[in-house]
Amino acid sequence: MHFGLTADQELLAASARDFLAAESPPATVRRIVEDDAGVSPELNAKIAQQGWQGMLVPEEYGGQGLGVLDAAVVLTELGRFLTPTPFLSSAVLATTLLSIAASAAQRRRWLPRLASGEMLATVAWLEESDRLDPAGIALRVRRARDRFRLSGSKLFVLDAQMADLYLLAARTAAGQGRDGVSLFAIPRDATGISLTPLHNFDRTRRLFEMRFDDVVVDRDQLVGREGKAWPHLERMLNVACVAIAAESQGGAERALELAVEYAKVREQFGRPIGSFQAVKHLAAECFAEIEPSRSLLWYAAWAQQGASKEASRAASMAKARLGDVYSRTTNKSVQIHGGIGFTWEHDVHFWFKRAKSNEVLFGGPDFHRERVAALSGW
Amino acid sequence: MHFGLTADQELLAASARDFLAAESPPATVRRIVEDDAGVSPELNAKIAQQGWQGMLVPEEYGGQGLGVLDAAVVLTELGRFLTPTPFLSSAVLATTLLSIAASAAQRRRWLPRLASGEMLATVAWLEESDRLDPAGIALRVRRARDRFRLSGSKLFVLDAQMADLYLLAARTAAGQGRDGVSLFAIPRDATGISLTPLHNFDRTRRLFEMRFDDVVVDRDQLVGREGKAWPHLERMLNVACVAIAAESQGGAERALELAVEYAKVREQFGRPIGSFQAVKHLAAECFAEIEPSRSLLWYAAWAQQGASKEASRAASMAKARLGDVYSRTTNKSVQIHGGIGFTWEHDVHFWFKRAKSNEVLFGGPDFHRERVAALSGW
Amino acid sequence: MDLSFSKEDEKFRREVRAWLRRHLPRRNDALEGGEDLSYDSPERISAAKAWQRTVHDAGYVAIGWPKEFGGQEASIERQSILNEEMVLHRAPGLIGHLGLRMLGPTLIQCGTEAQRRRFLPKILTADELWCQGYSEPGSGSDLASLKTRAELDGDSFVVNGQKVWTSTAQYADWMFCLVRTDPEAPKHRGISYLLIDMKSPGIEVRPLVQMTGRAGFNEVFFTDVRVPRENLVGELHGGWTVANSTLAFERNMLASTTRTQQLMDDLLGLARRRTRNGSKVTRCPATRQKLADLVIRVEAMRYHSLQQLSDEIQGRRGGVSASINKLVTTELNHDICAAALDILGDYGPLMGRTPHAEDRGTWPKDWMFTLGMIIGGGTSQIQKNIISERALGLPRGA
Amino acid sequence: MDLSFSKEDEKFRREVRAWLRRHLPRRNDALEGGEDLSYDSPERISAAKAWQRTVHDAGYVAIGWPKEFGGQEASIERQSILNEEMVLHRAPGLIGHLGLRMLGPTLIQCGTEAQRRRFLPKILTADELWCQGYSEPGSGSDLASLKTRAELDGDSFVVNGQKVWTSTAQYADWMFCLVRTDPEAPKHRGISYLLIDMKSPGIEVRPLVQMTGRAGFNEVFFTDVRVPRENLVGELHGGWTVANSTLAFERNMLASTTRTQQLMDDLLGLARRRTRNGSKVTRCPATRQKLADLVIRVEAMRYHSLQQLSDEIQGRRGGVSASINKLVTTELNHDICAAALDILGDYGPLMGRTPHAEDRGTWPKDWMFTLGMIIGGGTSQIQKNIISERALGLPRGA
Repeated sequence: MHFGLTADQELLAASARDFLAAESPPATVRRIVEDDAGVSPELNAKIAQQGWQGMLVPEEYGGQGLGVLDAAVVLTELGRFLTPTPFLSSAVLATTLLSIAASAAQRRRWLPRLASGEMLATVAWLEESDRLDPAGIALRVRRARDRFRLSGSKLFVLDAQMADLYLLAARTAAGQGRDGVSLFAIPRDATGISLTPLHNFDRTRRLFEMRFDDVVVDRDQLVGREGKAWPHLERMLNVACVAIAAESQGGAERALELAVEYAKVREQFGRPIGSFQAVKHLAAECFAEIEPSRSLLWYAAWAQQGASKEASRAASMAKARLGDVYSRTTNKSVQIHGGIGFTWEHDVHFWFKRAKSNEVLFGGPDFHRERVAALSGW
Repeated sequence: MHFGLTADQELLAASARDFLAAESPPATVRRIVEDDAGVSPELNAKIAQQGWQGMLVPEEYGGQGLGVLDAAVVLTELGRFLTPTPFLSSAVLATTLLSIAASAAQRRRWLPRLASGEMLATVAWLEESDRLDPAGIALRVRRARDRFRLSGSKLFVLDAQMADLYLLAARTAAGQGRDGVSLFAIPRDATGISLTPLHNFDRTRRLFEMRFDDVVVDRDQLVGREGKAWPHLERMLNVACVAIAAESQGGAERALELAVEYAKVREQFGRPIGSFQAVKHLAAECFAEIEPSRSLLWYAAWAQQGASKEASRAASMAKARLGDVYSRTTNKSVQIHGGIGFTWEHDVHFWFKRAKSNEVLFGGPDFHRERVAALSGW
Repeated sequence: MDLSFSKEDEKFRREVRAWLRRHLPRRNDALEGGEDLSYDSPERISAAKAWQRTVHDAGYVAIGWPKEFGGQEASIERQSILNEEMVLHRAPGLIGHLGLRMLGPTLIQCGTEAQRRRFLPKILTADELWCQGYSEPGSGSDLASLKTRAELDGDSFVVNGQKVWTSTAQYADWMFCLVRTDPEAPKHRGISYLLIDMKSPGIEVRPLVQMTGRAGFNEVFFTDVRVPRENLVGELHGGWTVANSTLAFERNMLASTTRTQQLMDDLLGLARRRTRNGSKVTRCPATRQKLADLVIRVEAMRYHSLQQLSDEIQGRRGGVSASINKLVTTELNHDICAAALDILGDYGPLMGRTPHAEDRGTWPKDWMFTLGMIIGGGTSQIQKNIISERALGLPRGA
Repeated sequence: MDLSFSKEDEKFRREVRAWLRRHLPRRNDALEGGEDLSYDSPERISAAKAWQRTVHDAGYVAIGWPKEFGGQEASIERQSILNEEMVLHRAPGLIGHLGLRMLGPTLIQCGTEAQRRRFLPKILTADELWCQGYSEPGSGSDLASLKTRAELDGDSFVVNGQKVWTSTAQYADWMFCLVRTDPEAPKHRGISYLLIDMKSPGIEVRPLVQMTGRAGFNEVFFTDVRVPRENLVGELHGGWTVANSTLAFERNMLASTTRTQQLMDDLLGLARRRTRNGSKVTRCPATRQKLADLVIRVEAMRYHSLQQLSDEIQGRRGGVSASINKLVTTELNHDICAAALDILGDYGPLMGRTPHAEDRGTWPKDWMFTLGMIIGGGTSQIQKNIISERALGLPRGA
């Protein structure tokens, strides 16, 4: 009976925290946030040197072969520091999808390069309908002899500006159900692809619209069996939930710390505002939500190795809960900061916005609560 | 432009408050609460002497011919003092129903006696399904030559132990819709009626199961047109919503007062607990909900004279809002009282229970919010 | 209860409506921006000044002011009708509102004849814009602890210190300002109320960018700024009284709840338009519950404002109604915007005029701005302190 | 992460289960009552004593205690397994729990050899029942301000004063009690810890009826009650330390969240069974949202308890975990009961065994009882103070 991190995982957490404190302090985050492209190749390279991009890549493909809980440990720290880097999109989501769906040849082709950070990938899933169920994938890919052709668009594609490979979910057969959903790996330089940045308020994370104008796709770019990609996407969705919950856990911890630090020094009416019961209780309420949510997160990460229904249920629980907790914590943190918390100059608004962005990414709390209800059989 | 009570209504409120402070202090309420039957004939007689029982009865039938807002003024005070008396059941609900549904002959027969308090009436609506829509009325009345016969039961009948006349909603034709719902006035002494008290925790208000065992009903006991009673019930439902909201307004005001009075004198850590910000803010939050809810209540009472859709919408808004506000206020009031608030000996629990009982009576907040949504056309 | 206005007042309402239909600027980018209309370019400022002048020419600026100072001594009813119609027609706000709502009434009550003659006319026409110099870095909720010093030196005060959260300072011509003139006195007693020309040497304005990305307020630094003694309003060291005794000549009870109602209408419009997870938003029972709850809270505040208006017409005092309005309305506005983001899902965080941003990205911006409104102008916590002490009589304590 | 127990521990769990299947009282009214099982009749008390004796005979009482005092020095894992299984099987609680959880460990740590020999065996067998005399009318959250006086007079203390909220005092044989022995000393330093025979002359117990209608706790009045000096535990004037230094020998982290989980299961059972407004409760999307939210909060606390258990096994300190558990679990329990009342509609307020009361009327009773639990044992506000000061390091201030 051991509920918690292993010694290795604790070491990983501590070293990640030290590394990010040095390499991704608020000033660095701010620089990337205010950068047009929102990319720091230097930071990405340093992170790749840590081996994090290959964390989930099986050892045979040059990765560390670690599990979702290990990734969650790193994501908690990335969330704490709001580090703008394509870890989630490439090292977690695209890597997970390729690992479970791709052929051995495809894995050999891409995974080692993803593991080293030499290449980045991202997943293009959502469309205008903003639906995470099979009906949300409506983009039609048509066969043209031994190739595929597609036209249409995808929305809310993470880190598309730096990805070298897009994992595209699309329909190879008519319908709205699970069957007929296929996955394609499309290189950045394919003819007919265009990107439009979406100006989301969380500038630590960039989203794009991708348009496909009669893009031609070769047969060997089909990932997994034609029409059978939905279960893979659903499994990736679970990992995404855990990953974003982990980021939110770290972010919520930091947002509360910021508020507490501020409340200890800021004085009003001749004493620190942190001595006023109203402020103390706001902070205590946050703490009493954040501590149990960490346990839920760890459980959900750990459960990804098990049966798919419990993995889904636990992932949705963590995603729903951390979505609420992170948003509530940052809202209270801004309020504890008072006017200064409303300025661009102070850092706390970055967490406030990230909380909302994490809350909606890959399904909001109500979507995941409904999923928990359905998976619970009621 | 005048939003508020008239001078007459303000006078009514003040005199009702003085009267009830004298005649229905906590000790009196406690005595009735702890009484098996839950009735005080003396108190009821004194209230009848105030003319309140005839408040809504048209002047031609010996009443005062006042409106719903006037009744709401009195109900606010009755709710403030938790006075256990059949004002709601007889003077408001049954009187409203008879006034709008009954024939002139029936009105002449019953209204003067209701107005004087010489007779009490109550409405039997809900059944086991606990539904407030037409389908909730399933009790079947069958015609037997020129009479009606019925068997079955009604639930949650208010003040049935003291009513002389029951206004029964039942079906005279098969179906689940609005058509086929009829209203019957059944005297207390009709053969085949039996009452079972339901032990609801709010002892200031008694509820009963009524069983009808082949009760025979004469034709002249049919109130209004056969099968066409639903619109009358719906109008009465609106009045019930406003009435209960008014009680809740008075109750919430008093529950907050009790907490504030206690917080001013109870000391902990060497000072009144009302000087602690946590307590102050709880109380302020209650106050900031209670004040606007009074305006909503007055508007809803006033709107009962107007178009039926706005009357329904306003009534449901007041019922939903006051249901939440009263329950929240009493919960906080108990918490501000601490341990003493959890004892039978202290009075605050009577308001706490009444709040929940008011919240569910004639539809809980979610039912009425859904009704608001439907009536708003979305 | 009688929710109708008199025939004359209803005629006035029709006149206002007719005027608005003729004069309301059509789709004008310079005068739009959701909750948070900021005057962040010369074009916006001059468009806004022009709008105030148009309204003034029609006689609709400061109608509650005494006639001798350019007002019409309009009844509370008419002020409310005018303000309500302005909001209902989504008319742009008046850029000179700080002068109109704050300084003007103060001068009418506490100013000298010379001050009134000098300043009031240009407040009405927006020829001079004002900003408010109250808050300081060390004194937020505890305003009276302000530290900006003003020392009398001959015929003028010499001002040193810093103000913060000074919205509009970047383009205002003048500032009305609280300064400490007697550091020895108890904190409420050593404060004076000064009018400071923003072009005076020694004033530096540094914009503070808001979390929304807009430059809404500023820090203002004073280094040996000389202010003529004649710009003192009220008694020397009596500034706290001056700042707090100002009666409002504009009744805005309805305007703020009307705005909330409008925001609610916008939310309902959004809900009717959008689908979520494949079905219409308004068909989702959980969302219907949430929307109905918001509608009910909005309408309760609406009727509460009507009641306050009515009480005031009857000469009844408002008690802590301002605190209740501030507390409830700002939180409602924020909750409405938050509900919009919930409905928008992944579209929620899309700002500005990016493709796919709904309602031109006003929801996420207003969601942030309304959080700022909860904090600004006395945080919710301060309002709860006020309510618990003044309305409920709980001890000040801690 | 490894959520399994060792083979030996799982064997222990199977043994406990097998034992429970054999010995658990079948449907026994004297031992049932939802959250709020009160011993309000001689039948209930003797049934409950018999149950504790049965558990004791099986060796399952106080298994964490040192062997020399009648325990088994069982590991934290086994204590948790035992407690969890008891709750999972809805076994009645142990009537002697105050002796077992509070006084026993105190005597083991701070008592004299004579005190241990005298009292511990009868705590284990429930031959003597204990009540706790801490709270007083004037000292609720501020316990250390207690005023009940004990003066040394020869070989005995003479006790005068009053205790309140003394649950079980109406049938307890003994009370462990905090009294003031030095009124001059700072408030934490003049308190002593006494063991008082409830049959002593001068003790009067007055029952306090709870809002649920049950007599759960009491007031206890002391008039010149003589207590032999040998019944002092720890140092004279050192009672505050004694009361606070007691290490728990029973680990209950899991038991309370298991109980919460069980309450949640009951709620889900209710939801599956009932219809509301004509359709199945579990088909209503708004209710599904509410239920799922509760399930998620319950499971988060469940995993948090497992983590606390695991931390303790590894020898890590709990920090403020007791406060978090108290705060979160009591509010969750109340929210679960409130959700049940929402589902029940008009049936919600029906108590006891009245016709039509669902689940024998336990929901409304537990709804009240769980509100009491939020207040009792350190209100939520006190827990928030503790968390903000001890975990977050915010100043005590006010």
